[in-house]
Amino acid sequence: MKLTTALLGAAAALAFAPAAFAERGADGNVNVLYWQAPSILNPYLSSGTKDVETASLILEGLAGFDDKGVVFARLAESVPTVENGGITADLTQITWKLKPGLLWSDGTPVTSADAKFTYEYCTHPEGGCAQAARYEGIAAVETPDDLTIVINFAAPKPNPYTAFVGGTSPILQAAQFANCLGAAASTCTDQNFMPIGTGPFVVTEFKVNDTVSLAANPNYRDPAKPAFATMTIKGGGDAGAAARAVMETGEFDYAWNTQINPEQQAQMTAAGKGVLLNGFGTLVERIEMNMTNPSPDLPEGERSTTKNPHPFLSDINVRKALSMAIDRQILVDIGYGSAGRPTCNLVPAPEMFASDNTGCLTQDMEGAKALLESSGWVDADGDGVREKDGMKLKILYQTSTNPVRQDFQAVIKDWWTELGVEVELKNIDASVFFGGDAGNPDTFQKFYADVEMYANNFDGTDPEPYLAQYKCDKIPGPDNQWQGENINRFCDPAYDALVDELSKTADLAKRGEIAKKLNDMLTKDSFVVVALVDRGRLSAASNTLGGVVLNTWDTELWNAENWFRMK
Amino acid sequence: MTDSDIGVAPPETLRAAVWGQFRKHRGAVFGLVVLVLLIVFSVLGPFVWGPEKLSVAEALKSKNLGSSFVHPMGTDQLGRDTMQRMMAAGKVSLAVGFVAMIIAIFLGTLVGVLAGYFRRLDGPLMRLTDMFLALPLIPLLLVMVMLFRDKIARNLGPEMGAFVLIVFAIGVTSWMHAARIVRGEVLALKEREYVLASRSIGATSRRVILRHILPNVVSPVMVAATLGVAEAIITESVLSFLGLGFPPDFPTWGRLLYEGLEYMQLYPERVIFPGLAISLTVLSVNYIGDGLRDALDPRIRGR
Amino acid sequence: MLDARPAPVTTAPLIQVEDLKMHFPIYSGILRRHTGDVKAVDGVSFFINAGETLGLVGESGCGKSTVGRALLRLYEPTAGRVIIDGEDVARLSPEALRKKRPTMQMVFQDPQASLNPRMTLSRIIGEPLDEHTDWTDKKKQDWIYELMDSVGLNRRFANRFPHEFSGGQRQRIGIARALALNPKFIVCDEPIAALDVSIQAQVVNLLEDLQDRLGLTYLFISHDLSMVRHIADRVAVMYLGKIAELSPRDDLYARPLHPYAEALLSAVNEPDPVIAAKRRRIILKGDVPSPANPPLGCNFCTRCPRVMDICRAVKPDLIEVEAGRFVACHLYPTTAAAGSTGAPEATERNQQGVTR
Amino acid sequence: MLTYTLRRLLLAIPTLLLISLVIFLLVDLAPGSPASEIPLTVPPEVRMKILEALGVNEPLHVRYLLWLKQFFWVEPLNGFDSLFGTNFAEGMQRIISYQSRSPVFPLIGERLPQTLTVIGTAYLLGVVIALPIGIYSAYRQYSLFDQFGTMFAMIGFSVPTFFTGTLFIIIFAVWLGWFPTKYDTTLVVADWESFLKQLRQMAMPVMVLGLANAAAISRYMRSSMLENMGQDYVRTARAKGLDEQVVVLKHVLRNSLIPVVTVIALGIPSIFGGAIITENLFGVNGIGSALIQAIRGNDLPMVQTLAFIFAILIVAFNLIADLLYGMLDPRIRYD
Amino acid sequence: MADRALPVLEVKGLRTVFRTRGGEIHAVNDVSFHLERGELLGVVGESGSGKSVTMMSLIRLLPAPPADIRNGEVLLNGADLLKMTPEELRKVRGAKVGFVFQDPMTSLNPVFTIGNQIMEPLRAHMGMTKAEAETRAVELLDLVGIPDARKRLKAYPHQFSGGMRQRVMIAIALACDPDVLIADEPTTALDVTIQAQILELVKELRQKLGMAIIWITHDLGVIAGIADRVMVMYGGQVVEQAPVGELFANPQHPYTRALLKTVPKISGGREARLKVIEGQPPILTQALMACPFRNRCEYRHEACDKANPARRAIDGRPVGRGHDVACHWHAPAAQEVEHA
Repeated sequence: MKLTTALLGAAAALAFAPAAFAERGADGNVNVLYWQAPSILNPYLSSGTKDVETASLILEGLAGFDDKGVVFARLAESVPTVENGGITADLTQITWKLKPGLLWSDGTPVTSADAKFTYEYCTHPEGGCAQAARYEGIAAVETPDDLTIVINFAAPKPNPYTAFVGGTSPILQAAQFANCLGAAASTCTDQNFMPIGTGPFVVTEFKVNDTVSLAANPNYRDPAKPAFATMTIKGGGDAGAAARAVMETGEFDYAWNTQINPEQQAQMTAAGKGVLLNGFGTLVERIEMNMTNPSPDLPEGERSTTKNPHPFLSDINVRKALSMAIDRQILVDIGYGSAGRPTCNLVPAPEMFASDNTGCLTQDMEGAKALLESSGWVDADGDGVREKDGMKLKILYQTSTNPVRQDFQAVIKDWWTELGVEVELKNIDASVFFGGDAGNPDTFQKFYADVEMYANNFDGTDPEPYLAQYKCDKIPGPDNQWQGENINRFCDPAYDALVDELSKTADLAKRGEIAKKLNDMLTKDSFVVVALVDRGRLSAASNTLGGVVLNTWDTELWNAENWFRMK
Repeated sequence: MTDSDIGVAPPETLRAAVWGQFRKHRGAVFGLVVLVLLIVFSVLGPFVWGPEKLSVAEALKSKNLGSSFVHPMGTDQLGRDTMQRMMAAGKVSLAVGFVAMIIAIFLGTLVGVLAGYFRRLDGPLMRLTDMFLALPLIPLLLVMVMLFRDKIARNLGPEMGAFVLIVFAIGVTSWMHAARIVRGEVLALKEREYVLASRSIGATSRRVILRHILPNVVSPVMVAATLGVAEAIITESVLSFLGLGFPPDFPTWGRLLYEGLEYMQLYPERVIFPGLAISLTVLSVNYIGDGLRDALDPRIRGR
Repeated sequence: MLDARPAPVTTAPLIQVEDLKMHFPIYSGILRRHTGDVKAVDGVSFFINAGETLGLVGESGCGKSTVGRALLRLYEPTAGRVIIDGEDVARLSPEALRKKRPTMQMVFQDPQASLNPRMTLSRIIGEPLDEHTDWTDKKKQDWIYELMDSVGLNRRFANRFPHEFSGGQRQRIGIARALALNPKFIVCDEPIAALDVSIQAQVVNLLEDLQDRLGLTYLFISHDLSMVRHIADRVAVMYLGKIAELSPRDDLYARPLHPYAEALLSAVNEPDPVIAAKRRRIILKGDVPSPANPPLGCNFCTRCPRVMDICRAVKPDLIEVEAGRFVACHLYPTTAAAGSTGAPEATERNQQGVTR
Repeated sequence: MLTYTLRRLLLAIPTLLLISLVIFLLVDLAPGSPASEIPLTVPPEVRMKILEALGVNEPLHVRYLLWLKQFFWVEPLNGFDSLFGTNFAEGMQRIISYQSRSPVFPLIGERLPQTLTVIGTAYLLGVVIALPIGIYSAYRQYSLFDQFGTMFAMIGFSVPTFFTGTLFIIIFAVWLGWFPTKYDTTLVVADWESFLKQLRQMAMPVMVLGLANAAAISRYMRSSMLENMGQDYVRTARAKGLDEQVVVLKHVLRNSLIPVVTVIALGIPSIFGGAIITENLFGVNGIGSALIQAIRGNDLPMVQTLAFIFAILIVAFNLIADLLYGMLDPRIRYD
Repeated sequence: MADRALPVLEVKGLRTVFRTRGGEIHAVNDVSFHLERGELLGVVGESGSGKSVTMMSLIRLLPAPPADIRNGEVLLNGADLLKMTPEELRKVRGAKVGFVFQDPMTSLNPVFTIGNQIMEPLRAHMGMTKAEAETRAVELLDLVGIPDARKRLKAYPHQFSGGMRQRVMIAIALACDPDVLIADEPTTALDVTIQAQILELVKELRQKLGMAIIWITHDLGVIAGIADRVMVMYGGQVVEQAPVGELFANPQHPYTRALLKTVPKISGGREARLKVIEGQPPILTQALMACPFRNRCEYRHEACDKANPARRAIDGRPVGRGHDVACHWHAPAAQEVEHA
């Protein structure tokens, strides 16, 4: 597999670069391309990947996730666990110890007060903190001494590695952000653009939505790192152009998220200037089935609400048949190539949470047809569309605008038409589709369609909040301004009960079992979520750039301090 | 001067005269031939040409083919026959181009004539034109689509609805140039003696405009119309790209061009065919416009 | 159908113009204040009897065309009355005016510009019929043919376009259009100015024939004094928005009273080298002043060879100095103004074209 | 002329206010929402909080009036402050971008130079190419050159920049390797070498836009030249025994340029408006790419402000074009 | 006048054709004439008679295509203008031959100052410096009677009245002391009083400068007052040519006679009805094989349809030098209809 070779190559390179030889700043400049350019370098004010990842070069948390999804210590001396006593047995308290002697890039010492400040910063009610979820359930943050941070949870927290862990919740310098609490957050332009951090780089110049110029942090804790004296992160263009700039023209050393079609992947790889790195996380392209009736004939306020069940998608056989008619391998081949793999699961990773369900991977058109026949959906009038009790199988299939998704739509429409289902396609601009504007009929939450396709994943390695999205009380509707996450309006008391159980379970093995069960309830048991493709992350790295390890659990720049120029 | 026979038939009908002159314009005839070919290709083509319908898996086996006897323009990444898609796309693109152009020209002429002819309307209408020029196009289109897409789609069906909406959206956002040109022309025409003559007869403003002003602004309008077709076809592609256009399984030349971009290096024909089609349309419309302008002008026609 | 009509037996003239003013306002400044006027026509009075032709002569820019247009209310007059056949045209409501239009028509100067190049001859002539009648197409077409006959246009031309005709023929089209609604009064606005000499005569003869047959009344506007002499019964000489002299034709040409009329007549070229060599011409110096800023006194005082002091201070009124002869000049003092018997010769000649 | 200018400026105020209102409403009504940038992993409650902090939930008229005040009062004051080191604007809330949480004006100011150099050069290049083509096409009407020029212009009209841009990248960057595909906005032109580098990186965007501009302007130039070529004064000039060059390049050209110059002036706002697709394609951090990024991210204050600045420029250059016409054509006087 | 050595201009057998889509228009048909030094030759004819085209053909001012000078010689001081290279011809235009056009409103370039336009030929032909040219320009404006000349050099054409502009045009034409001045209907667009001013000016200038003038007009009145010799054109050819007095006293061609009769007079008896030349001028789509005037001629007979009459002298002097006419009709009959 390409992934392994890439990883091996990178690991080998790492091995041949003895730390003793390395010298900070010896390798000059490294050019990184984020085609969606960073617009702010404070991850608490923006949850955009581009912003969080760039900021992670400067700001660090106490710990991070490595490329396997395992928590490892950054500013902390070690990762606290129940075993080593860092976490209390009742799961309500976690105690972190800072490494001694840590300095901010301005030379002042890092203390536990900074962490406490960061907590206050993000939980301030007027601040609009984008990462507030990371601090949910925290009752108090205490700082018994300069190096100790104690986090008390209001209730037992089986997964305590949220606050201060990973690129999304780094520690801010209290001194710098002291005046930026709450509503004042957005007046602190200088702070947000040039935060003082502990990471390997510091910002020297920030051009919003365009270029971030960075230099090696003089006070970085490892005196030999980073190898690059400067780093430039450039934005603009699209994924194809970004891949081209690394793979074909060699202008850049690294390009983020170069999602291109398989033909282009092959062509650009052939140019020989770089490699495409891919790694799989939890991002799953799926079709969500609408369990409620989206008919425009219904009065406004009743469309796609639980008042009216869907006329035919509420029949599990229809949903199942639709899933069976899809050949997921073909989808991968036309859309993602090596950056995707067929899946039947909503939670494809990490391994301990991933169900082994592979039942959907082989297309079974005949089986699907038979299933519909047997459940009464037959094409009685010979127009090629099946019906039952006068209800025709006529589907509106919507998704956001994106070439791959449109190809998927075209292909799936073909299959479903063959199955005897009439399909109407619709694509909506992403900013509208994902905009969540309650006044707009075209958002994915409103779901004014029969089925819709998009991709979603979860932050970090723990799927609990992700799976909790399908609880009955998270159904979007007019009452909650369509803000719920239970997009397909699935509602099963047994599922809700199981989610509650998960939130109380600390034992990892047990958690895995419950999560798999929940996953199966949504997919192979009910087919309300029809998973299609486990989408990997595809990024491009120049052949001359060493030390790159693609990480799908944290930021891609997680180990930028280890990057170096291959001679 | 003494001629006794009454009711002599005209030497030739107006239509024949116009056609006679038009035929003399070599460029115009070339343009007409090309345009007719494009229309025939798009409208009649599917009846003549249609490779057998394959299942997805089958089709995928023959994806990204170059030109061949079976697929004269090759196939795309899903194994669909490009020629078939070009035909379907042509129907839509040509219709969008022409109808949107007609709307834009209609609006532009209307505003231009009103502003030029009625002094009192001049200021407000020209400010309106400025405003439309100054409006950010994309949000404007987004708002229009949001407000009307579902309503129109409900009445006309998704495809026709999208067509009406797109054509209307493009028309409404591209009339300003024509309005300015027409206004300038009307300001000059208004001072012509035959307009005065018509007023001295007691003709109403409406009649003066219809009879004397409009026919004489034909040539500048013709030029604006020519460019309008091209612009409409291209704008449509941008709209489709933004997800505001036709349903995704509804190819247009603009969309094919845009989709082909990704594959330009590997399969250049994917951009060449739609690009060529658009350029040929624009070029032919331009020449037809030239010829028509001459043919409609009795002064040139008489020569 | 075009039969002679008995001349109306009325005592009042068909056309009565009283103190007609046509000012075009000038706006200036940031707030577009009304800061002045171009006094194109500044208090003009005259009458025309039924069946008569009044010649209106003057140089370009003197306001003669404006008078013609204001008479037919193609411009909204600033002041004054224009009584045509008993109704004050200057004050008619738009609808009443529209109904009135058939009685008064116009023939324009430039036969090229006054015919829509995209309309056929029969549509051009038929346009007034479309506006004012609800005849059938057949009836209209018959009438159009008859009109064409009467102006000497071959019926075969009915479907041709204006550019296919010569200037004289075009002017015939314009005349046919004016005749379409059986008008009583026609303003001929320089109808022959753009034509060749040989064609001018054709058109003038046509106009005269039509007048004889149909009892038409003409206001014949022209700068060509020799043609006006031929066609007009009485002649008004305009200068800078005012009538300088209004006299019966023969009187005027035999003995012009106003110095301007005199100069104008003397400037006409004599197509006979013998006479031409003998004639003494009065060559006026300079140009006509701007109507936006006319001289304080007599409008002609800047160029008049016989200018007097009073001319620069007081505007002379148009008064009847002999039977039927009206002159606006201080050389012909009225009883009221007779106090100053200023010497007729000018004390100082101010001939500079005023270029304010 | 002065009063005319003042009058037009006065009239522009209500127009601009109306435009500002329409723009504001339009951008606000547009279906996108700033929340679309927030990943789906962020729970709805947090989402709501973020939006609240952005001020999205305030009533429309409050936001409009605030924005007006900020645009016309706070931002100019800030500009004054930064020029003269005063602090009148201290504590006043500026127009803040949703995306970067920083004042909009400095962001625009940061991007203006790139837009002006790249798009400006392209426009200039377009004009420089177009004028000779237009002139010669008209002088030799219906010649081979003229036919070719027509073809060139039509293709220029009909081929979108996203196409030419990509084509150029493949030819000049991938195959030939002459030019970089990405514009380095941090490059400081200090010496000959960096100047050359700047030229190289400008080459492609400038070519793409220059060609598109040249197509349109050459058509205008041609038709204007044709119109003047038949005028009487041209015959006079020839009768004077002037060189054909002088006749065409002095007498005809000067007159033909009058309408063309105003067309060119009317096009100048588009320089400031940037070129959305081209800038984005080549990574030029200009106004155009700012606008598209703001639209994609539903950064309403940024879109509103940019659109309004653009509107001001359009209105201003309308006026400038009119004034220019008056200056170039001695027959026209404004008063 | 014909006694002087060599005519300044001699035109022989000039033919000019316009090529249009509808075929060829034979605008100038075998025209020959000469111009003596210091002479004023009046050229009379209706629009379309070929008079302007003839004069513009002389210095090849017509746009080609569509104009095509087929034949002939144009000898200016013995040198054939039709055989000159464009560069040589350029040195004749404006320098040896000055041109004044009909419409002073459009014949001056609106965007350049009067001074600029006057100085152009001075600098092009006489190699003057700017200062010299300016001095000369002031002289010229003075000469044509424009007051305050130095100041008005900076004025633009639109700031001048029609009469003033025509004076400027004359100044430009006279700038390089041309041997020949061709005036193409220079007073037609002007008012009578202004026309009189210009005619007066030209008379004056002739006395002062003594150049030869060709004066094109359709107004016999103008000719009567100014010309030495008159050439009547019809249908693209010369139909009659005579000294001015002779022509008016003894017109030979039916067209000339008709023309003289149609003009109403300002003095003397007033005709009850104007004399009219019925019909329209011919359209010259083919080379004339018959008399161009025959369709409008009262004296038409068979010969007129068979051949286009050649010019023949009627006073014994060679054609072109005395009184000649192109008509099949015999002179004695002319006496019968001598104009009243």
